[in-house]
Amino acid sequence: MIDKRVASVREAVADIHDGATVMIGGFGEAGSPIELIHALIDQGARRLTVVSNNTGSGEVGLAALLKAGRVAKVVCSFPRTANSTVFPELYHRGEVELELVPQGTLAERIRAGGAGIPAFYTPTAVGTPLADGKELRTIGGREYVLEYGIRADFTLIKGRVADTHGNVLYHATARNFAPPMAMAGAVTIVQAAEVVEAGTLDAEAVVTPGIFVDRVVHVATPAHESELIAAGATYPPTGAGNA
Amino acid sequence: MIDKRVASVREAVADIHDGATVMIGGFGEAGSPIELIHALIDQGARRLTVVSNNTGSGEVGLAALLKAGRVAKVVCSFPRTANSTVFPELYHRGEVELELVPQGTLAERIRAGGAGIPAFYTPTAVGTPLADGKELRTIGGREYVLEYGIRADFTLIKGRVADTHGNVLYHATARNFAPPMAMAGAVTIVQAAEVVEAGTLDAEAVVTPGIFVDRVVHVATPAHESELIAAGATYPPTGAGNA
Amino acid sequence: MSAEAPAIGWTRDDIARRVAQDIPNGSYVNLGIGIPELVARFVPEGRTLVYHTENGLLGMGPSPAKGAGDPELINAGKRQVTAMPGASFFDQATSFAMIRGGHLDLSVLGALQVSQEGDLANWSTGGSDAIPAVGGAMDLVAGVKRVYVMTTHVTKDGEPKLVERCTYPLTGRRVVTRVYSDLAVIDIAPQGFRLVELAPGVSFEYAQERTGAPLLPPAP
Amino acid sequence: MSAEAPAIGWTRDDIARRVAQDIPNGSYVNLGIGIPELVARFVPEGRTLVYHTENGLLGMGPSPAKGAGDPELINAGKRQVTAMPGASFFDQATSFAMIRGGHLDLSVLGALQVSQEGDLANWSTGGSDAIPAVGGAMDLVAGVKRVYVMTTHVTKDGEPKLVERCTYPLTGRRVVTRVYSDLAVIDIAPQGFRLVELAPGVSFEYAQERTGAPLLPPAP
Repeated sequence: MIDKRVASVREAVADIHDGATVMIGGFGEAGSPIELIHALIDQGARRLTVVSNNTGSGEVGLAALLKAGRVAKVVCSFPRTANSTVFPELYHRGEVELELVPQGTLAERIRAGGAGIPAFYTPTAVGTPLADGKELRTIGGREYVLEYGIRADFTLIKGRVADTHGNVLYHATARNFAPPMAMAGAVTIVQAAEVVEAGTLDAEAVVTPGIFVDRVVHVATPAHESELIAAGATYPPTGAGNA
Repeated sequence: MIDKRVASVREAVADIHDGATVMIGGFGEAGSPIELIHALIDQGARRLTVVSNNTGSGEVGLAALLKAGRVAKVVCSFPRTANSTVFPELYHRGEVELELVPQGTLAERIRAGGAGIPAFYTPTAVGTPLADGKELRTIGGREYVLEYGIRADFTLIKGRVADTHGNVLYHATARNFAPPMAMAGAVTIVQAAEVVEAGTLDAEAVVTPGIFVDRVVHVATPAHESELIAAGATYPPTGAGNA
Repeated sequence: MSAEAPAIGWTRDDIARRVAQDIPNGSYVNLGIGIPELVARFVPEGRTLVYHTENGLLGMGPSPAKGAGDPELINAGKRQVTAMPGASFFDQATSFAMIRGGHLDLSVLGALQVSQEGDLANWSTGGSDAIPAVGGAMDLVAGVKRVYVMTTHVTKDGEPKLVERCTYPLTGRRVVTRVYSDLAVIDIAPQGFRLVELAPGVSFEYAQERTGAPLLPPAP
Repeated sequence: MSAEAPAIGWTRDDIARRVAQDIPNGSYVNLGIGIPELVARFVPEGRTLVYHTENGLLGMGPSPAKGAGDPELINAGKRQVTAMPGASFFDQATSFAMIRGGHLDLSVLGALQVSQEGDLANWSTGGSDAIPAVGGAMDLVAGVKRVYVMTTHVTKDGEPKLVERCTYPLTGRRVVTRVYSDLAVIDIAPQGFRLVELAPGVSFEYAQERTGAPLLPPAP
């Protein structure tokens, strides 16, 4: 009997330690596991290194984690977005470190980490400041830069459906970084709007096989970042913060 | 209007040139595109380099292509199988070159070729004869070997269903090498038991996106290697060969 | 002179229309965020292009009808889009395998500067105040078969954007195939900027004056 | 003495049963072609293991009923199998990402030789006549968290298979975790072969005589 379900987002993130590297799925708001991120804020882990494509919007989700001062370093490709104010302020005050990585190199480094490939060569960023100080190599007459795989202590992602074995399906462009991040996390935690018994999903259509997933938590109606922001929400809620 | 269908396997392989590198899907008989291979035998291209996990069984499919003397070199992980006599004979007579590659390294090299990654490091085969003469590098205290991506002039694979845009679904363990090979072929040719209009397949369930596929040919009832062998078949048929 | 409505030469829509003419039926195309997205509006009748958006969709369609949007069906500019018949969703590693592996036929991008050797600068002005952000731009220029740049010929301050050598941080080296500006269509040839076509009312001299490197006459 | 039915010690089934006892519930396991496949028959009641077959299936089930087989639903040994509830199919790059990336808990493999440092030789006798063939063996030993070897303690000719140093070509260096033979269970410890358990009727001296390197007594 295999059952990777945990009862709550709180329980799902309980053991994330100070100083952990945490991969967080999402491209913009699509695929952002907001409820897991909010649980991580409540949990209190500090000095995190966050690997995520963006840095969140408004003061919910990823931006709220940054705002709460829990993140020491961000590894991402695009730390600016509409409604993005938290990261720029922290960055300008020197309170968060940034490792800027081209989006495709970021995806490939994560996939490499998950696939046991410690390093690879890529043409991306050759001749640009993002290859400064990196090892170059000419292969077949073209120049490439050496990039290293990335792994994480924990990965937080959002699925549409997951089963008790940890198999996951996604929704539209919310898939984005979740499959490679699921591979690269020592502990991969999935929040899914629907959780079903093993055997329910079509084995041909599974996107993330269960071997890459450690915990599944049911979040029936996940919030959308843009809707929270439009409603003026923050996390923690201002009322709660003042209480 | 995009329509990647071609009328016949003969037309699909017509431009494969002498000396071409051809990737051929399949693990054992599962996923072997027998009808495309037989069309390639009829077409006559010579001095081929074939990248495929095995070397075929009996005297049909991949083994028949070898038997016909069309293959100068094989890149594969396991050139022996039950009922495999053609390759061993050619190999012992020195009539075919063999590049033996661990199966996972072969898969990753093909995937790298398709993904624009010219080379990568892997722990597989370090300390074994298959790493002899290859570049080693210590990363994070562990030793790795440098392996290069592989691309092909043509890729021949078998799908269960393909649409007119070249999107492909597979059947069970017939999937094996087809998705990475589809990425690594300059021209990728799919034989599919069912061919449908674009828009018929679920965009979430597509395994090989159409961008990786150039030609789709309908082979309604593909033969299974084991059944051909059990029936005593050869290709070309013995009768035809004597006619 | 406003970049939005140049005194003479092509409008943005004109440029987009001109780019669209050069894209063959069946091409796999990635349109950069912003102005390059206009190209999709001007594809000639009878041609079907397949749009790739690097956040994980091939076969991207136009914006949804009002109220029919899905906050998790978006493009690389984080705007809501739709999926066309024949579309597929995939993860970021696969999406950038398409880009890096040379599977896309064309990318149309904006520019801060383009050099006569085809270097492109379009992600950063190098200012120490700005938050650096690169997204998929470096991957696109390194991997896609042809890179078209859509840009005003000069900056708002009248400075040439086509230059001998880029002064802004590069996005990629020797990556641009062709530039479509409000004044001209210009190829990056082995010898430098080679004129392909002038906008109506624009003379060779007028374009040359506004170009920061020699403009070569059209190939015979 | 026949390898199939040793005079004393464990039978193949006994060894497989002994291996199965050591595999925790929920483990992701790859069983090598041949003898290691026996392990699946002896998994203790109440434990569920998930079997990976490197040709592209997680959640492999037993052979199909007669006549219900599918020539394209096979395992790495190219025999027909089934898929269990919770199974998934995937391509070879993904399958070996599972292996190389350390996602599998255990691989059980056969051996020609195992050295006291945990080197494994199991793919080639190095004969110049043989067609070399490696399959996924080198990937498995390089990537899977624990590698158990199931083997007769000696060859058909009575030569030790547990040796100081392998003379056959290696599959991997320092990769074996534990050896299950017909005579004993032996860990690869930092100091060498460390006895864990002897088969019934087998003495320490009997096992040592048939081992090509010092056998260390069980850890206290």
